[in-house]
Amino acid sequence: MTEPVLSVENLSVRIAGLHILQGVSFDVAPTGVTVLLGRNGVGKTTTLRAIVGLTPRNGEVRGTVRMGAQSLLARPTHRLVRGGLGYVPEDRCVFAGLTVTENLRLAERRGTSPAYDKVYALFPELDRRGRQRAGSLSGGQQQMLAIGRVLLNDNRLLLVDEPTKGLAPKVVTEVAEVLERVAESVPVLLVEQNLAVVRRLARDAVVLSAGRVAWTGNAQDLLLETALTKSLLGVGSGEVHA
Amino acid sequence: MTEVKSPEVPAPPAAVPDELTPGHSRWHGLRPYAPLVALVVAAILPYSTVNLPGVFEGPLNSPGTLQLLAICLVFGGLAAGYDLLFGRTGMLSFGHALYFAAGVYGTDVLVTRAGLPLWQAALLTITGGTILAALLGAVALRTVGIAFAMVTLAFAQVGAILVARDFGGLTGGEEGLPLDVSGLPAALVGVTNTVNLYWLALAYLAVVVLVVHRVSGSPTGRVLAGLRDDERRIGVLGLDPYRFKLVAFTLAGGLATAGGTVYCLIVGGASPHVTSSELTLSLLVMVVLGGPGTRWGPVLGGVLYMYLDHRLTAFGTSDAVNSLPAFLSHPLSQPLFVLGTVFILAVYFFPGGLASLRTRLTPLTTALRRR
Amino acid sequence: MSTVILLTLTGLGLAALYFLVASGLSLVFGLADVLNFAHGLFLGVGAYATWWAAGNLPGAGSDGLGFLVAVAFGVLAGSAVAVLVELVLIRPLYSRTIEQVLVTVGLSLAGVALLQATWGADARPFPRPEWTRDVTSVLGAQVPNAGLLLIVAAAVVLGALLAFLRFTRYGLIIRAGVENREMVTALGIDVRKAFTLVFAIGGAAAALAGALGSVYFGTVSPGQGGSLLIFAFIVVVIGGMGSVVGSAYAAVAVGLLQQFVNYYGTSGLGDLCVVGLLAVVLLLRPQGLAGKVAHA
Amino acid sequence: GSPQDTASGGGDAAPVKVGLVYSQSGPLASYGKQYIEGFKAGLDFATKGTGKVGDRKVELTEVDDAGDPAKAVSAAKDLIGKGTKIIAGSTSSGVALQVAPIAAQNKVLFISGPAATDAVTGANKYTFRSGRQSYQDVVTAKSFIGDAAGKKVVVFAQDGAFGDANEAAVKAVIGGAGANVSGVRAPASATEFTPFASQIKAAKPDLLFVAWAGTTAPAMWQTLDQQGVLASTTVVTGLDIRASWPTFGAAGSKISFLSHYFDGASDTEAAKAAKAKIPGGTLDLFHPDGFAAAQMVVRAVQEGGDDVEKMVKALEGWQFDGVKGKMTIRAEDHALLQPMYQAKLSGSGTAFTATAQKTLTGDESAPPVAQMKG
Amino acid sequence: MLATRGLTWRIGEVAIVDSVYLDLAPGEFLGVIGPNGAGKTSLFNLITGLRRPTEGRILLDGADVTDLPPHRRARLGLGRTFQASSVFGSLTVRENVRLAVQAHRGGSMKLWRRAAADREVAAAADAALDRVGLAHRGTALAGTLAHGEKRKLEIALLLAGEPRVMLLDEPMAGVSAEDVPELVSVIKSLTGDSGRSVLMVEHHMDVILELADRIAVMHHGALLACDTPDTVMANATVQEAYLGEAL
Ligand SMILES: Nc1ncnc2c1ncn2[C@@H]1O[C@H](COP(=O)(O)OP(=O)(O)OP(=O)(O)O)[C@@H](O)[C@H]1O
Ligand SMILES: Nc1ncnc2c1ncn2[C@@H]1O[C@H](COP(=O)(O)OP(=O)(O)OP(=O)(O)O)[C@@H](O)[C@H]1O
Ligand SMILES: [Mg+2]
Ligand SMILES: [Mg+2]
Repeated sequence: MTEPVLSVENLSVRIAGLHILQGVSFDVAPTGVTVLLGRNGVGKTTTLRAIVGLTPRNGEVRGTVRMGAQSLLARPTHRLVRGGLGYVPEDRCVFAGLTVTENLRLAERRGTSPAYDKVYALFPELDRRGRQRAGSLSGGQQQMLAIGRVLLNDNRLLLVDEPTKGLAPKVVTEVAEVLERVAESVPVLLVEQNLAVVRRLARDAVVLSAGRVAWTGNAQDLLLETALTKSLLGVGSGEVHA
Repeated sequence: MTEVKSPEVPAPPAAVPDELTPGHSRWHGLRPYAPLVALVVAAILPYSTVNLPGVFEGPLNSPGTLQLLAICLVFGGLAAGYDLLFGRTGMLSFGHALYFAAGVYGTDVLVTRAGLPLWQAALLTITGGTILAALLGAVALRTVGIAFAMVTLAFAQVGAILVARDFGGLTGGEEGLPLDVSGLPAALVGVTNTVNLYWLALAYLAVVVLVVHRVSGSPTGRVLAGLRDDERRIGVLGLDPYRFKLVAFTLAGGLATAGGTVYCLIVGGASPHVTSSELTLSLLVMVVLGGPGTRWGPVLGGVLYMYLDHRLTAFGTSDAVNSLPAFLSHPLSQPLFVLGTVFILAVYFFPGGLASLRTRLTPLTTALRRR
Repeated sequence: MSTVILLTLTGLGLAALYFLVASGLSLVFGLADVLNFAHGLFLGVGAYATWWAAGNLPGAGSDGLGFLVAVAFGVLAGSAVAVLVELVLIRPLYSRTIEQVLVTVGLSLAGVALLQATWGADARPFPRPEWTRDVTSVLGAQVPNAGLLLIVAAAVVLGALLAFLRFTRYGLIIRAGVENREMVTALGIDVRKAFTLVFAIGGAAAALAGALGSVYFGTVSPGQGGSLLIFAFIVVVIGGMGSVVGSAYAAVAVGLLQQFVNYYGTSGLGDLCVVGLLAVVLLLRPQGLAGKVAHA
Repeated sequence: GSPQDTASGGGDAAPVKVGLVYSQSGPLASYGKQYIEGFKAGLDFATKGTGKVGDRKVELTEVDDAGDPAKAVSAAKDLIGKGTKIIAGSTSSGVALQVAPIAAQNKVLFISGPAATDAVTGANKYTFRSGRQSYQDVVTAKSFIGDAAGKKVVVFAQDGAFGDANEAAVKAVIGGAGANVSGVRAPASATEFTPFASQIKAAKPDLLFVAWAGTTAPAMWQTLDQQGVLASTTVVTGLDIRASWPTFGAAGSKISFLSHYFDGASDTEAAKAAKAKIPGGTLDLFHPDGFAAAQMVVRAVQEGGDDVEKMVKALEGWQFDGVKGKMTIRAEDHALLQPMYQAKLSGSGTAFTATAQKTLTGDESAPPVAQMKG
Repeated sequence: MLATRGLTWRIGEVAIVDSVYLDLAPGEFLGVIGPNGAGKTSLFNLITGLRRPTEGRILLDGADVTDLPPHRRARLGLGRTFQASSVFGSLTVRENVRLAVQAHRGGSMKLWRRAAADREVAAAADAALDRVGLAHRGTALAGTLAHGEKRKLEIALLLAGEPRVMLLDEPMAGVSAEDVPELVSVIKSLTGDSGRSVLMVEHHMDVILELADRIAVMHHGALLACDTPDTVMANATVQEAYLGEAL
């Protein structure tokens, strides 16, 4: 097996005295989508945020996270991102007071040429609504903006937190397609509840349970095994969203 | 509809609800009585001749010390009342000084200029102050966030201008208005009776703390806490945010007016200091210093602030400071320099206020106990 | 007629002074979301540094080029103090708005007291070019040159700030950072630098206001900043927080209103009118004249 | 013990406790500094360098009120509680007005300092003053116009009690002598004075009396000068402390000053002694007030011992030689009759000198007798 | 029960909600679907009074409520959840629900009574928490809940108010697959025979199909269709505009 693009070892996070992650270890393969699964509140978002260095002030992070030879923890977020770590947060976090175009302009990184064509081709809506304040976009439109924002730049790894949440089925399909295409060139660590999307995209899967890794392996295998999905995710593989 | 919150004034850090603070089981049975014990101790304090050199100028029962304590207690109460707005409901008013000033000047003018007996003057003033708060609140609450803060500031500024203008020689302008004590009960006049003023101040503080505690533990208090977090949601739950905010505003205004009345008696007059916007800012400082939304934090903050405010003048002129080299002694002899520096340090070293000190010290004490 | 011209021009001079004070305040308030009560301190630092430089700095003086050098030194000093304050005191407290307010309140107390401890409470004569004491006759009205100087300076500052916000990326970063600092870093931007820059600019604007205000008053004293600050706050709020253009409009409205009411009405009415204007504007348009409609 | 228990001093050789409550910090700190320097010099003078009255040492307790009446009241209560029978100080009028009733309630002697408000005069039996009052300023101002009858006088003053008092005094003194007095008022917070200067100019007064205190004064003078007010009429105002002189700038030489005191205004024994004793050797506006206060304290203790009633008796009607010359404590209302001066300012840059044009005696500048209130 | 008559909301020239006529019968479950930005949330905001319509009327039990503020409508039995959870972050989960119960029981000022002493409120609140499966989280601060838990709390808040008309804005968004069936059954139990009406926006089609009696389809602010699930699913326009190719 090739070198992982990201390796997380023994990651522990405590926030306000609560042990939220307790020694999580997993690797992200250099190609394709690695999906992070688990029930509500197991710590998926916490994991992603710890990787990009956004643990809240009262939190405490232990363990190691490496991208290649580079250790990520303790480096400021903006450095990590400039170094090619793209992050799409769970609740979109578009800048409500800025227009769509301004949101995109903000994401440009110095020294690179932003791929506006690519983004506008994926989400024509963003082009059309360039002058609308992002805060007045619908939920789905905001999600497009949040994804479009990271795709302006070349990344070495994308962290994407529940991108299809609150999206219409048609857009879910579109987003899945976008991610699929993106994953051809950049590895993606994806948190996703929609198992249909997982089935379509994921190569590897990491399942968290109560702050620990409960299972790692091939995602398709996981979805095939009804017993496994039942015990890990609480659903039979047949019950995934249509 | 967007789901983005406007950049309003952020809610102050919330109090940790009682049920969340663990590890006080031994004290649990006694805790409800702690306030009572504190009250009794404070009430019998004037019988003590203990000398705390450096802390107070004279023994605890000396008039100077009692006067200082009385002022501190009034401000403790004032801060607790302000916390009803700021810490419990999340309303940032920059005009709270107005209602305090209304109490001070109202009482003074009614007693000195109109010659009313004290109880009538006090009753009229407190009623008037409460009505004033209700009226101005009704207007100001049409805005939210910073706009609300600024409208209240504007109203308070009008009060300050009116006092300074000295219409009809009523307020004495910048010179202030000494209280005419001839009609006052003898027990409230004269240095030897300072202890009665102390008890009055203590009673005021006790009333405010009781009211704030009861109100914030009441069903209405629950709504106020909800307003602090999400006003829109309160509306959708079927409660009128405006009404509840107005009640809190009026109540806090009334409490402040009552504080003004007590303060007027203690200080024996009114001066335009009490109308300044700095006073509101200091109230904010007191509350945050103590810990917003906690029962004792604002009280502690108010008491400590006023204590420092009064005592630092003595500190600045003390020999210890004067013997320092000039680059130190000059700033240190400016009380405001020391006070300002103390705030800044307090913000850094007691985030969450003095009230959070106990929780912050818990690891330390448990570690010590284990040894 | 000449009275009207005189009142208008001196009113504009007053407005210019308010705007100079308010612009920095508005910038810091609107962009960095810090209600900066220490702005008066920056003002004082600018004024005293200019005063000091005119007497002590080689090349600086109270006239001509020397005066420009002195003012430049004052502006630099104000900016430096503002940066220092941001780095040491404000930065650790971002996203804790109330604590920031408190720190600036503490700072304003301590800072002004420090100025007083160093230079005394009394007003000192301020070094200034002779021509700023004179008047220019405009259609029969004797308009003080210092007021005209303020008007010109305010116009220049307004232009410079607008250019900064419109043509640099910083404006964008700052506005986004106010909403969600975390997310700006997550886009690979060091948002802290941008905020420090805002403070530097705000401090420079304040220091300029302090220096030119002292030219106007003829003296410098520790408490000077504080008395202007309350009107500057009113201007900022009427104009809409963070809107530099709004502040300019509001400053003109406040300055002229005050001047005319003080002449034609009774004393003190000018201040009451200004406060009334604030209340009316806020009740009708809580976001201020030029503010964007608050959302949700 | 009971809550009313307080220690009280006794015994003959016990020191005399004197409390000095004045501004050591805050906006009036400079006035306070002059006051205390004057007081110490005066004490030295009145006790012939011993610091003792008889065999009793004078023990000073200095407290800073920062200009806040509430702090002053606390300080006074503290001092009284510790057995102090004499309190002096009060740099600001607000402090004087609020401490005076405390003195009366507790029957201690209070000698108000630089506070100029007329209301302290006749405030009560226990309250005296060691400085001048607004009324005396106005009487001095009147001496500038000679025959007042038919003249037009404008008073330009700040809103508030200080302005009210000055305007009322001008109406009584100059208006009483037949002049037509009107007022122009401005908020104390004003920063732009053109409207007021225009109003004054439009009124075309024969005499303009300006009562303005505070940091905006220089801007005010400059505006009056720029709008041609100073050139077109006689302008009278009180001369403030030395440090403020340069801030008048060019306007300084165009103004007729009435003065409470400045260095060189008098050449009395006391003035020489004061000059020798104070740091810097240059007398200023409020040194005489402190000096006189010390003289009054020594007199009170000499005659009254620890009995405040006797002290009051000893001070009422007392005449003494102060820094300014002959001073008289008027028995009826405790006004302090004292010489006042007309002065001219000359010089430029930072070097200004004041010269006395005329001296009014204490009787010439005497305010009308006030009703004793308490 | 609930009806809108030509409800329109314009911002500038753009109609965000465009002349919507909707009728909700007592006990009916109406699903609302539509592409992102179709105006579903906006419609909810108009109905609950958070926004003022530019045209049109809203009727509740036949009475015109168009000009009533949100809290008056809530008192008439209109309850809603929010698309982005809006719970009282600084209160505990239990206090959140108690507040909602209390609001429902009559919002008169009670300044002196102890809130915690009201057993009925406490019991009702605990029941609501139990129902959504959050009982064990009662003492946690609502602000620290994970996303899915907040969604459940939203529903508990709604339940506590015992509304007769419920507006659910994407209740399943962010809820883990495991909990979906449970939440669905909670929602199902809300309606049943109680005569309550529900208007629910949801993108999970299987959920909509399971629960809804009728489905309304919104597109560009207008009501494209409003019919039985089968008919709507068969509608070609709906297929094209909303569902796209199934995954
Ligand atoms: N700031 C915080 N303070 C306290 N607890 C927190 C905080 N942030 C998260 N938690 C807790 O950490 C746990 C994990 O949260 P996290 O958001 O990582 O879950 P998740 O797996 O992303 O869930 P979901 O699928 O609902 O998004 C939750 O129990 C949550 O309550
Ligand atoms: N205040 C506003 N100003 C301008 N446009 C707005 C405003 N509020 C909503 N919109 C626009 O109205 C449209 C409808 O928004 P709404 O939030 O109602 O959509 P939705 O159907 O709920 O979508 P989603 O399923 O993505 O949540 C969107 O295009 C949105 O951009
Ligand atoms: Mg998550
Ligand atoms: Mg929506």
